[in-house]
Amino acid sequence: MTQMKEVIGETETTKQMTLIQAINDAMRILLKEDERTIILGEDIGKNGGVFRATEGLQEAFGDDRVVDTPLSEAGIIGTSIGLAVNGFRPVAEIQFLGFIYPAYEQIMTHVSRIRMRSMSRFTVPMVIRAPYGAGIRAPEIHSDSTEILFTHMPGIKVVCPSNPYDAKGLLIAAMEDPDPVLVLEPMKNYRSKRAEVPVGKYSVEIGKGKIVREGSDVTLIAWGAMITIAEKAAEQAAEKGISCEIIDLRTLYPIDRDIISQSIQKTTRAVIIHEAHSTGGLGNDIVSIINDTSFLYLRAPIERITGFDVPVPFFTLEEHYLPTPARVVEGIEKVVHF
Amino acid sequence: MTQMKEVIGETETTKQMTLIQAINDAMRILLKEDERTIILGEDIGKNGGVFRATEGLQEAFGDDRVVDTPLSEAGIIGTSIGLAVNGFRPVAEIQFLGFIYPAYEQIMTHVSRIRMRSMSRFTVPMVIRAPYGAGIRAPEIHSDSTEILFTHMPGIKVVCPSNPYDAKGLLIAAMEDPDPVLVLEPMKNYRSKRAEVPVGKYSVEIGKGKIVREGSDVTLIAWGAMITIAEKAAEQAAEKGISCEIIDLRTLYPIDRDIISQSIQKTTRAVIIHEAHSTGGLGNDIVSIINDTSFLYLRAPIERITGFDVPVPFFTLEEHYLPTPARVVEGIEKVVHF
Amino acid sequence: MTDNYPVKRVIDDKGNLIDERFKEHISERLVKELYYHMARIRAFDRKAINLQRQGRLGTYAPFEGQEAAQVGSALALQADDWVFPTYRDHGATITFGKSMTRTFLYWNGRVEGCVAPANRNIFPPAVPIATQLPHAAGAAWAEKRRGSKNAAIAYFGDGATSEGDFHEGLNFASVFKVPVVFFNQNNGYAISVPIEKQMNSETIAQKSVAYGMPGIRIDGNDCFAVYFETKKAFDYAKGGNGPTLIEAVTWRRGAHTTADDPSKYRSDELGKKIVDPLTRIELFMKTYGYWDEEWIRATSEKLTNEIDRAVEEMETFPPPKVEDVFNHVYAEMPAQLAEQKDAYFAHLGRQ
Amino acid sequence: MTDNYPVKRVIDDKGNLIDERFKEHISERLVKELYYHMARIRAFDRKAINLQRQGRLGTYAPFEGQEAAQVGSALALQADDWVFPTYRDHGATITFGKSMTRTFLYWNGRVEGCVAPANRNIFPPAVPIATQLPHAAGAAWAEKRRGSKNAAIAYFGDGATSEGDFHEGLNFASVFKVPVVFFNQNNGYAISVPIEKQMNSETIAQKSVAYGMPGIRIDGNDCFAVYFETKKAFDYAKGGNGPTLIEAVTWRRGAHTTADDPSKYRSDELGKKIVDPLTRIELFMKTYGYWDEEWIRATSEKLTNEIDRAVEEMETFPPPKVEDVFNHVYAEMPAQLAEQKDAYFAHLGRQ
Ligand SMILES: Cc1ncc(C[n+]2csc(CCOP(=O)(O)OP(=O)(O)O)c2C)c(N)n1
Ligand SMILES: Cc1ncc(C[n+]2csc(CCOP(=O)(O)OP(=O)(O)O)c2C)c(N)n1
Ligand SMILES: [Mg+2]
Ligand SMILES: [Mg+2]
Repeated sequence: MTQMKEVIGETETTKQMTLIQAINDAMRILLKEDERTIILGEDIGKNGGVFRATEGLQEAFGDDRVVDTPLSEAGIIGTSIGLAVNGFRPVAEIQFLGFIYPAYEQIMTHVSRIRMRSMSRFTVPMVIRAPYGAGIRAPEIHSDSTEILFTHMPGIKVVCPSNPYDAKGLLIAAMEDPDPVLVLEPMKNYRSKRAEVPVGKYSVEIGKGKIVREGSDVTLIAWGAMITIAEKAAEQAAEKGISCEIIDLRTLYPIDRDIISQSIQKTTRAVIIHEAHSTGGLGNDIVSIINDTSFLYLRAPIERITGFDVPVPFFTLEEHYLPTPARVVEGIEKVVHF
Repeated sequence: MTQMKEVIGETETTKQMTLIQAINDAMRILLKEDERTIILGEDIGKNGGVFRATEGLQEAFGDDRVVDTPLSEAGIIGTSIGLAVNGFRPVAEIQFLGFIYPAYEQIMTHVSRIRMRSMSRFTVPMVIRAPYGAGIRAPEIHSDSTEILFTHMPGIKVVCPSNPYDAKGLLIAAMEDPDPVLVLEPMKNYRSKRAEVPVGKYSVEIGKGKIVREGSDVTLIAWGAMITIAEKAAEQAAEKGISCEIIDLRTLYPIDRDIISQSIQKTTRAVIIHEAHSTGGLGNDIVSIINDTSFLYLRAPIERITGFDVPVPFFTLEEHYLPTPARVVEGIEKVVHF
Repeated sequence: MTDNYPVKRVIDDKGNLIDERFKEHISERLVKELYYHMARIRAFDRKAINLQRQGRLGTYAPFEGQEAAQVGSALALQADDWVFPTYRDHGATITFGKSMTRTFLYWNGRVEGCVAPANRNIFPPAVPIATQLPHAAGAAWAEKRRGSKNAAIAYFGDGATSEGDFHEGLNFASVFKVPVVFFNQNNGYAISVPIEKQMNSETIAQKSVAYGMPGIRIDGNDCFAVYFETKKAFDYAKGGNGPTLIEAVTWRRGAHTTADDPSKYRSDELGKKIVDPLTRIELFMKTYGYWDEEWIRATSEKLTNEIDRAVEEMETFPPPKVEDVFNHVYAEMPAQLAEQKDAYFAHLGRQ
Repeated sequence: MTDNYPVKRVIDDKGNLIDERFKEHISERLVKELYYHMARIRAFDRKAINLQRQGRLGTYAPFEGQEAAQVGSALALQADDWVFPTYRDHGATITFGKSMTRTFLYWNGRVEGCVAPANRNIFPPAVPIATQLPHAAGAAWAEKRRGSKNAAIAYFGDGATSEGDFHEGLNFASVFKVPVVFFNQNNGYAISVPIEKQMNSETIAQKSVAYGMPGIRIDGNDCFAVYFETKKAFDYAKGGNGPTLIEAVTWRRGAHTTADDPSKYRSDELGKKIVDPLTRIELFMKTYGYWDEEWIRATSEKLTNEIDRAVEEMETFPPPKVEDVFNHVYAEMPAQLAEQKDAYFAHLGRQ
């Protein structure tokens, strides 16, 4: 219900969608509405993307608007820059976040800096979509969650939806944003759940987190696939009489500091959950935000339940890399019983 | 004097050296001693490197051991991997840290992971040297300080000397390390000071920070070019009756958590200083370390004096980007008078 | 350009020699070896697909149709040469000496599957496309520097030619004249993207011009052409003449991986005119008198046994060790990683 | 390969027409325009070096010796075309319409120096080598998609050909057949690295073969050859035929930048046999009756005034605004960045 407040435009009708269908729907709407929209990437045409995110789009809009590119990430991002500064609104799919690295130079030195380097004479309103995260038994390198390579990059925004509603709304917001936006799509959640999603156009504001569970003893902060883990942990904690509040960050840059500080000042305890490695993970930024805004409120050291400082292991061991509800519950108990 | 404790081998004779001379000296020693050593990079041969780090080395050791490569960072790192797994010990120079991004994929998916991916059947004992940081009026992109792109990368180590002694010792340690090491060389300090440096071979242990000023009221944590800023700030604070301890981290991964926690538990207050952007900067990791180890000791929120969340500006404005002693002093006063 | 780079063949689609003079280079031993390895890896490949369907293997990348390219090139290697394969080149690596068991393990999400025997320099398969090309150049450079007679081979697909690392790898290899063979399997597709959308050049071989290195185009389904031309490229490399780019024109008969559905992007018609490389060598063997029913039967039985044993070994392989999440990241585990490990084991102990 | 890619010339080293038939294409207007712009940017370049020596400019990248390549190509552009230059192509961008004042500002560490006039699509100079090639392909693609007759040009050096982005940019451009001209200035060196160490190919033009696109090699010190061949490539592009790779063989007479000392890596002898492009056009003008002392003198005076004015404008340009450290990062400043800005301004207020 609260969601409806964020909806703009046609909202009466909703439809059951998975997260991936919601992503597809967002692109379909903007392809229809805005002729500047152009989708490009590897295998996104006839094949509809390796996860079917662009299923049916080339058929509907033509192969000059939904374009299969050569296998060349720097080429995809580099030419998207040219398209974007020259009036188009490219949405580039990177097949997996683990394959974005060849384009890192283009993103770091141009996508994120052209506005500044040209004093806004040229801008790059483009979207980069990338499936990410572990837990689907994919081959190596396919499971990285290196979001901080982009949150430590002034000039770009980073969002990460955990559910179909946010996925559609955030992707539409990203496609309409005047600045480049990286949309991280948790593969694990692509088809894990269906939800009611408005069939019309709406957007979810970039830069705003959301309380997805209210509670009073401790705040769990997570995003993407880790929301499910947080929710399970919160259930288990509830059985032990501990009341958890959960924040779904939704945007990783610029981060919603207010929602974090308000919640912490209420609950006085925090557990942060993310897949990425502990060192350098976004969790450390959140610790800093709490330090900066809520030092005197904090009753226990903040716990971070994260991936370890190791490459994401091969899939037989990935469950031992990823945060689990059990690990989160231990973190919760630790902060509560400090 | 305390430095001498770390020295191994011939240490009687010392010589005045700048940081860049110390770097040169380290490579010269290992080129002489270990025929597996091979130095490669752009303009490092006849030209001796754009900063003269490799001055005279090609002349002394031949152009098959000190090799000018094509302008191709992924090529440099990629072939170094091949050299390293096949018995050599490459030291690759990247001309400026801001030009390492084209090689990011090679570093992220291979340099740092080959040991794990092959269960130690193949290893990559290589060194990547990169001048870095702002403050020398260089053109754009030449002044990045994106160390966290590598500290958030399990499998590689990252060191950053602030002075000639550490530069030589850390580079030798890096060249002898069984794992890949990124050596970040603060350009601002290349020639800023001379110091007595042993002419023989010695190493500075990777993973160990150093107290470079003892104090009791607040701990300043910094590295590289920021040590000078911290020292100036400490002087100014001393005039106001505040006693600062300064930690020179020296290694950015794996970080010396003990030196941090011991100092904080003594001084009970911390100011962290770095050039990199605030969001995602290593400062946040240090905040987490203090949270994890010293929560109950802390009398004030930790202050971070950092570069802003903006691309490093063109050089006429870079002084407004970089932390200054004045900003650090304000941070010190803030934590002391909290 | 196709005139400059004609497709070299030794046998035609019906298994007949293009030129009778080739005969003297073709020993019975070679014929049998080629057949044996092609049959062997095909059986492996089919078994892997079956296992995947039965849920006994993870997502798998089949190579059916590319056996001549993989076996022909692998047999041209010598024991101390270096191999830098992709995820689709386990036909080549198994032929060169990697264990089938380990290969199955790889596709079952086991890092142990990356580990080649100590006497074979086989790199873990490159997953990020084209990244292995500079590695091969570097390993070959090391051989050159130490004055050995070893060389390296890098396997890669048509799609890989679009990546910057393809370009940088070939450029380095040519500038430093290192003993490496860049062995391209042009199977027509990079997942769903046909070669016409991948590049505007008519051939991959012509890309060698950019590096002033020899480029040759061969029928990748003709195991003899592959074998002889790869051998030639190795001789050239080992003779101190530098790298060669080989384009082996072939066809992926199956899906990109078991998670892929080629009917979405490719009509069945397309592959029909391409004669299967195993059929080609069978026809050749029959025509030229190498077909020995008894040997064929024995071979087939032997292979079935070998593969069954490998499956069994894979399935009874000791389970993955949780500590391997933490090991092999550094030579010596940094304190903070050791702490993470200890904390996690303590946690497991409490569960 | 040098046979396949002969160096095209219109005039020889002494300024004589290689073929009298070229005459009819050479109007007095063209001659004067070429001369004028070459003299203009040379004067700019020399002034910049002087200013740098006097401490009135930061590190500067001179282009002396490359004026024919830069002016000849820039004059082949039309007003709505797109230009993607490097740090050394301000000769071309000034000719195309960028202000000298802004160009000076760029080299004085002012971001305002990146901003081209509103009626000229000139991108900020690419500092990371070769990154601009895919941008040019993308901008050209946009023109093609909207059915315009505009095209793009990407400038880059010999060293840039070694980067992956060179390869990926040319590949995209050829696959999508977009109207772009890849204009290489082969000045023999990438900082200290001579072209023989940069690549094993005899020419850069031949790299076009990899992309199935036309490649041509021209005398980059012959402003007529540059002008005509670039124009031809633009006509080809605008006619819907796709990209061209042009290699303009030239020479950097000075240092890589004012921070560089070429005597460390290059003997003075090397450049001596190369006739300066300005001398070449002067000789041509004298031989063919275009040399008008009065006009030359007036031009020179006019340029001196123009440049002096630009220097004055640069030196009296409003000082950099501290707020520009924070502005232009996003369309709308995120709250946390605004907080950083406010805190910093408050800090400055307290000092
Ligand atoms: C850098 C990178 N980008 C994308 C992918 C995803 N991907 C895996 S295989 C493949 C196609 C490769 O095609 P090709 O090189 O022709 O080899 P083939 O699979 O046909 O053997 C793609 C796009 C990847 N692995 N690495
Ligand atoms: C990615 C990258 N690597 C390294 C550099 C440092 N660098 C600046 S100019 C240059 C040489 C460029 O040579 P070339 O392409 O021939 O152009 P020229 O300077 O001769 O005009 C180098 C290595 C850079 N700017 N970007
Ligand atoms: Mg293929
Ligand atoms: Mg050059």
